[in-house]
Amino acid sequence: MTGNLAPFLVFYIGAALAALTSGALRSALMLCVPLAGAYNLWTLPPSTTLDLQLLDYTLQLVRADKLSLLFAWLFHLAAFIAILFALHVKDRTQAVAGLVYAGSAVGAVMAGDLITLFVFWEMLAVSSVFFILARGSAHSYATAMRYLIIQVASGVILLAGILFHAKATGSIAFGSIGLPTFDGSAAAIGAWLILIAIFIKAAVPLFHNWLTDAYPEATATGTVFLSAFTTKVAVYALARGFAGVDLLVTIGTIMALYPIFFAVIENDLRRVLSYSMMNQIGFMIVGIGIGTNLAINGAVSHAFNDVIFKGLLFMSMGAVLYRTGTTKASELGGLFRSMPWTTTFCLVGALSISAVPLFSGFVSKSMIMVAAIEEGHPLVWLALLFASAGVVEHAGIKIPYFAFFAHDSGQRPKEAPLNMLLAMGLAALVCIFNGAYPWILYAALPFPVDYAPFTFEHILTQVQLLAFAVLAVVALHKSGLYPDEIPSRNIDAEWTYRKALPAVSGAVLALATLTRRGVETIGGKLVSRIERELRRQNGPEGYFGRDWPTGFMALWTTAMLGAYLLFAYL
Amino acid sequence: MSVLAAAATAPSFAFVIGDHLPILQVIVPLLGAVLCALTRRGSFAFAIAALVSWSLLGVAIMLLWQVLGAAAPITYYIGGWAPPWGIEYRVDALNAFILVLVAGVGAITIPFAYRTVGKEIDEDKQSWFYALFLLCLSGLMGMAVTGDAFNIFVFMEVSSLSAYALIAMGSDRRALLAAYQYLIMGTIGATFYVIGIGLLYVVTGTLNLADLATRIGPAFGTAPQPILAALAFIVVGISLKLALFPLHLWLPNAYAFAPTFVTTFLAATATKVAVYILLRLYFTVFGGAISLSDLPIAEVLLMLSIAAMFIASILAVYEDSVERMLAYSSVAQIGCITLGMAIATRAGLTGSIVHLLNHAVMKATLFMAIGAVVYRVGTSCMSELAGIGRKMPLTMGLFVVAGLSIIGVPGTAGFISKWQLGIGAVDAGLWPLVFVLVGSSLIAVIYIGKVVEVAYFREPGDNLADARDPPASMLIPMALLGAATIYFGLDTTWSAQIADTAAQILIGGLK
Amino acid sequence: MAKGQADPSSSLSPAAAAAAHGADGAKAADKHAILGTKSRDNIVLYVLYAIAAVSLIGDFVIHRHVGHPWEALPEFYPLYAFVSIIVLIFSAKALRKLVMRPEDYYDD
Amino acid sequence: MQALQSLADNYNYFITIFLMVSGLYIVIARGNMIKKLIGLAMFQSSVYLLYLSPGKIVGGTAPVLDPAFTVYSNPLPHVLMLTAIVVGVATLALGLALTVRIYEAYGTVNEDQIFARDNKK
Repeated sequence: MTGNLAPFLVFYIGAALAALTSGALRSALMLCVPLAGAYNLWTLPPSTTLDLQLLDYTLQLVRADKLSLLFAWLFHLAAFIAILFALHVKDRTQAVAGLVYAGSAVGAVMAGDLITLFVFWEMLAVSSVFFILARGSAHSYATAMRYLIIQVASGVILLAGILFHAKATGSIAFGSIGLPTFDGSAAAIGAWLILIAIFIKAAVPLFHNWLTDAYPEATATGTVFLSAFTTKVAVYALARGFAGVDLLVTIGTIMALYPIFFAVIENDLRRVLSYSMMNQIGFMIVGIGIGTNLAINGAVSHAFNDVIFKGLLFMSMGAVLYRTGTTKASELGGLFRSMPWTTTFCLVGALSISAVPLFSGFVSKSMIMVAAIEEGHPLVWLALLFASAGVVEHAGIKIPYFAFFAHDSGQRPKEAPLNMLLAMGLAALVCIFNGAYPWILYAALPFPVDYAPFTFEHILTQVQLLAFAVLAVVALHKSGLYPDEIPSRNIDAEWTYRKALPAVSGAVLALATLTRRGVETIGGKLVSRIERELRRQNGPEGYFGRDWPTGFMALWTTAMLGAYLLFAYL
Repeated sequence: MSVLAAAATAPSFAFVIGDHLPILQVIVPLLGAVLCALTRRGSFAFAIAALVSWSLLGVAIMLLWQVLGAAAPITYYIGGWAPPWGIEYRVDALNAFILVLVAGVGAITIPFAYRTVGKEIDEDKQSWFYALFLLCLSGLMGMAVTGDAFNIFVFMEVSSLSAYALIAMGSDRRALLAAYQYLIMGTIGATFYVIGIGLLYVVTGTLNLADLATRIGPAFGTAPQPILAALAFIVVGISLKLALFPLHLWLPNAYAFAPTFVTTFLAATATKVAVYILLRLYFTVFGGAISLSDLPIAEVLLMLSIAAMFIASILAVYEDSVERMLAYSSVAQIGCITLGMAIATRAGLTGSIVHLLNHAVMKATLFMAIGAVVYRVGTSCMSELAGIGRKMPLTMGLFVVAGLSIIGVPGTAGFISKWQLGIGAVDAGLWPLVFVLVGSSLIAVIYIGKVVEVAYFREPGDNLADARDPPASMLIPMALLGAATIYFGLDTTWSAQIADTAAQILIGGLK
Repeated sequence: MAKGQADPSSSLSPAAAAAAHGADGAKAADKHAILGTKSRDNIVLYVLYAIAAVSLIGDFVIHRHVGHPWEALPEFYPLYAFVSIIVLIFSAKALRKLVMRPEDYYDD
Repeated sequence: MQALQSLADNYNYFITIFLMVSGLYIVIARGNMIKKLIGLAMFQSSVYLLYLSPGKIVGGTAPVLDPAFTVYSNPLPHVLMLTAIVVGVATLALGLALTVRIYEAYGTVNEDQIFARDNKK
């Protein structure tokens, strides 16, 4: 590490400096952090490692190989774009949190061992929650707490898994873990726990609700940060530890399909994007599960592109939120008149995510599709085709259509601020560049790329797919069969813990207290009730917490002695 | 004996001192206490106490050095009487480790006493205070160093009696009640212990620990029940002393109302020495002679440890007084230590022993930090400490560092302990315990998080107008132990490795 | 607050509504046109139709490397995409019956 | 009959146990702090008996070497109990001193009333 800092340290130092400065100085400084980080990364000698001895283990704080470096570069780029996008925000907490968050993501993907990974895993959770808190409403506070609990729980499960894994293998190095059949051995428990922890972070269906819950609740700029890092660290972790695990093909397919139905009927456009994000991660997980060089390359490059085009879409919605105060489709429409640049950038993002040739999604997603069919997963391939059509519908058409076109809502907000436009412009540029000239991206992939994206065949296939998907949408529109945007809330798996669980436990509690006012309806009430119960028993005045007379203590002691003596004489 | 033999061939001064290190551990603070009692000025007494503590640490480190270099335990015969008739001091890696721990905490925290004692204790009582402190120190060192069961009792009472008096010196009147309760419970505990030892003496005719270990076995064959009864008495008696849940009820008030320095010192040392005694008797004395499964001690200990880790942690969450919160956290952490004991494998015991050290270091830091807050603000109630993190940045910064260690964040000492205990649990096939460890850490996140939230995310109130970091004499001990919290989280040469050696000694003697 | 299920008359999409009101004159059409004026909308639509038509022909011009037997079927991709969207939209509408709740469903 | 015989033979142990249990009972059941201390002292006294009675050998003398005697009592328990008595006295003294201070601070030596007074504050 001659003369170089550990890459995450650049961000952490930047965060410390951002905490001490303010105003334009801080803005300038924050922009410099990812640039300095990039320089540091550029000059990092190849296959650098930074080791630390702990107990019988070697911690590898930094491991630079092709896979980790690609993600590190991605996160530097994403951090720069997100910081630029948020440059007008004068909130110290968000500034510091953003840098710590980005640094933790860099640290996580460059961690060579599982304990270091765990540390950054939790740092990601703790630092990112500030973007949701910063919204400042009671609603966002509750959301933030739910988010934090789930994220920290993921870390805790990871740690437990690491412990088993370390015990079984004697090593904490983060390499390929694989998934042995579950036979109750430490190795199997460890692998499954680690996998579950990653699934939570990757928002795999039924573990996903923190994402669709929290991302639409964050600040206009916060969601851009959030969308870039957490789930992609999980994708990285899967690629590193579980490449070629068959289960992932199934899970990824489900993940690509499940959210598209919700995306069609969701009214909040940032929540639509959250579902869309799950869908894209589904594609990546399929690629990782297939596990061939081509599939992994596809998954990783798609992660790279997704961060940029999904960030671009979130930025355009952030700009809309910033100017109009809402991202609900039912309240928007016709904004292209006064926000032409934002509209244009949003369209670039939409074209990219739809995998239109010459835009970035095309060069990466098709690799996964080809791998799926070549490795003999025909059903998966068909499902992914279906999901691709769905992407066109909800991300390619729905997002730009309802925000910027559709019927005129009469709103004429100002164009987004310059820094936002610059950030979106940069992201759009990257989308087009990677789409038209993917060779630099391909060169950075973990395996040598033997894949030609721009064959007539690929382009034709994609154009047919896209054109007729769009045609179908138009036809449905014209015939009035397309579902309207309705201000509503669609329940999803979170219903289980926000409604069903409280209702069930509420019922149980209601039995105990008989005449409580019916079954509790919301999670907050349940939590407060459990809390009250705990406090009643454990608070300073509670059973265990209160002061006890000496005689009582002596009685306990005697009882314990009596119990032991009984055992001794029995 | 090897050391004595070496001394005979080369009778230089250094070697003479080197021969008598074990007894110095007790004699030096005892004489210091007498000297303190004779002085009439608090600052003189402080100087004596500081000198004694520091030299004691030196002696303890030398002793540890000797032990680690020696093949067999170092023995020392009081008055030249050979055991089992005379009293033997017997030092191996385990109790040398404990000695360094106790002396180290004493030496590092003693500067902290100067200001707090000056503020909390009347001038005319200060020299008594230091005398009592040195007595307590001497008692704790004596418990750790001696190899004689009855001698343990004597030193236990020396340390306990002085601790009761020290706690009673707290400024709140509730300190008196806390001291009284502690006195009753402590005496019951010690008496149980001495009853157990008495029963052992009746059946074996010896009080020397090493001798007991060899004689219990044959005696068990003829009369098993008195020995099991003795084990029961001893375990319960010491459980009281180490505040094993649910025998911990005396502890929160004793820690909350004692003078700040006393809380810090006792929290870091008293319960740890009690744990050592339990380890020593349970594993070396009984474990070497009888099968430990004759009494369900491990099972009971396991259940109580789990209960402690959860219930005491939840109690901590609901405390408004940070001192009481930390006291409950101590009960929970002692649960972690006894958990490793209940696992009773080499890895589990290593976890226990290393957590003795790590918990002492981090809890002393926490109690000193909050003591500094009390020194400046006059209260440890969270409701009155909003924004304290901005007013006392260094103090609360150290609080957070030690708090992270309580949670078990990697890079801090707490992580090493939890990890080691977790490995021990998986090793022994008790893998659900991993979730217990992790779960109690999650609760620790909440109670430490509450303090952080109050300290950093709220605007300071008017009552904190002149709060600022304490003087260097308080800050430096805090910083030293705070740094140690990090150091022991990164380098385990002096913690986990010695703990492993000690665990081997304990496990090695098992029948 | 609950709007319940959309009744058929209000479920007309803006585009469909624009078509229905087309006779009201240019100004009304402008308000409902997606791109400001009806003619711009139409240009976009015509371009789309053109691309679709050309791509249909493409199947007979360009040789496709077949990985799955269905790929060999003529116009497999266009058909699959078209049907996918129809299936998707109708399933989503059905899903709505199951999961749609008032906006303040989770609120206190 | 045999039970009675063993009772008579081991009367010293039964006295020990009686003292022990009643001492503990007083500690548990009495709210008055001085009574508690008395109970504690009884409890400790039982230990003295526990140690001394096996040490005494019937017909044995004090362990002073003299050619006229061959049976000696075991001196060690006596020595130990001297120490224990000192400890007991110190404990009792400290406990009583604390009680005096508590009385000064609270105006009562009843634990329940003390709790009541603290909670009112």
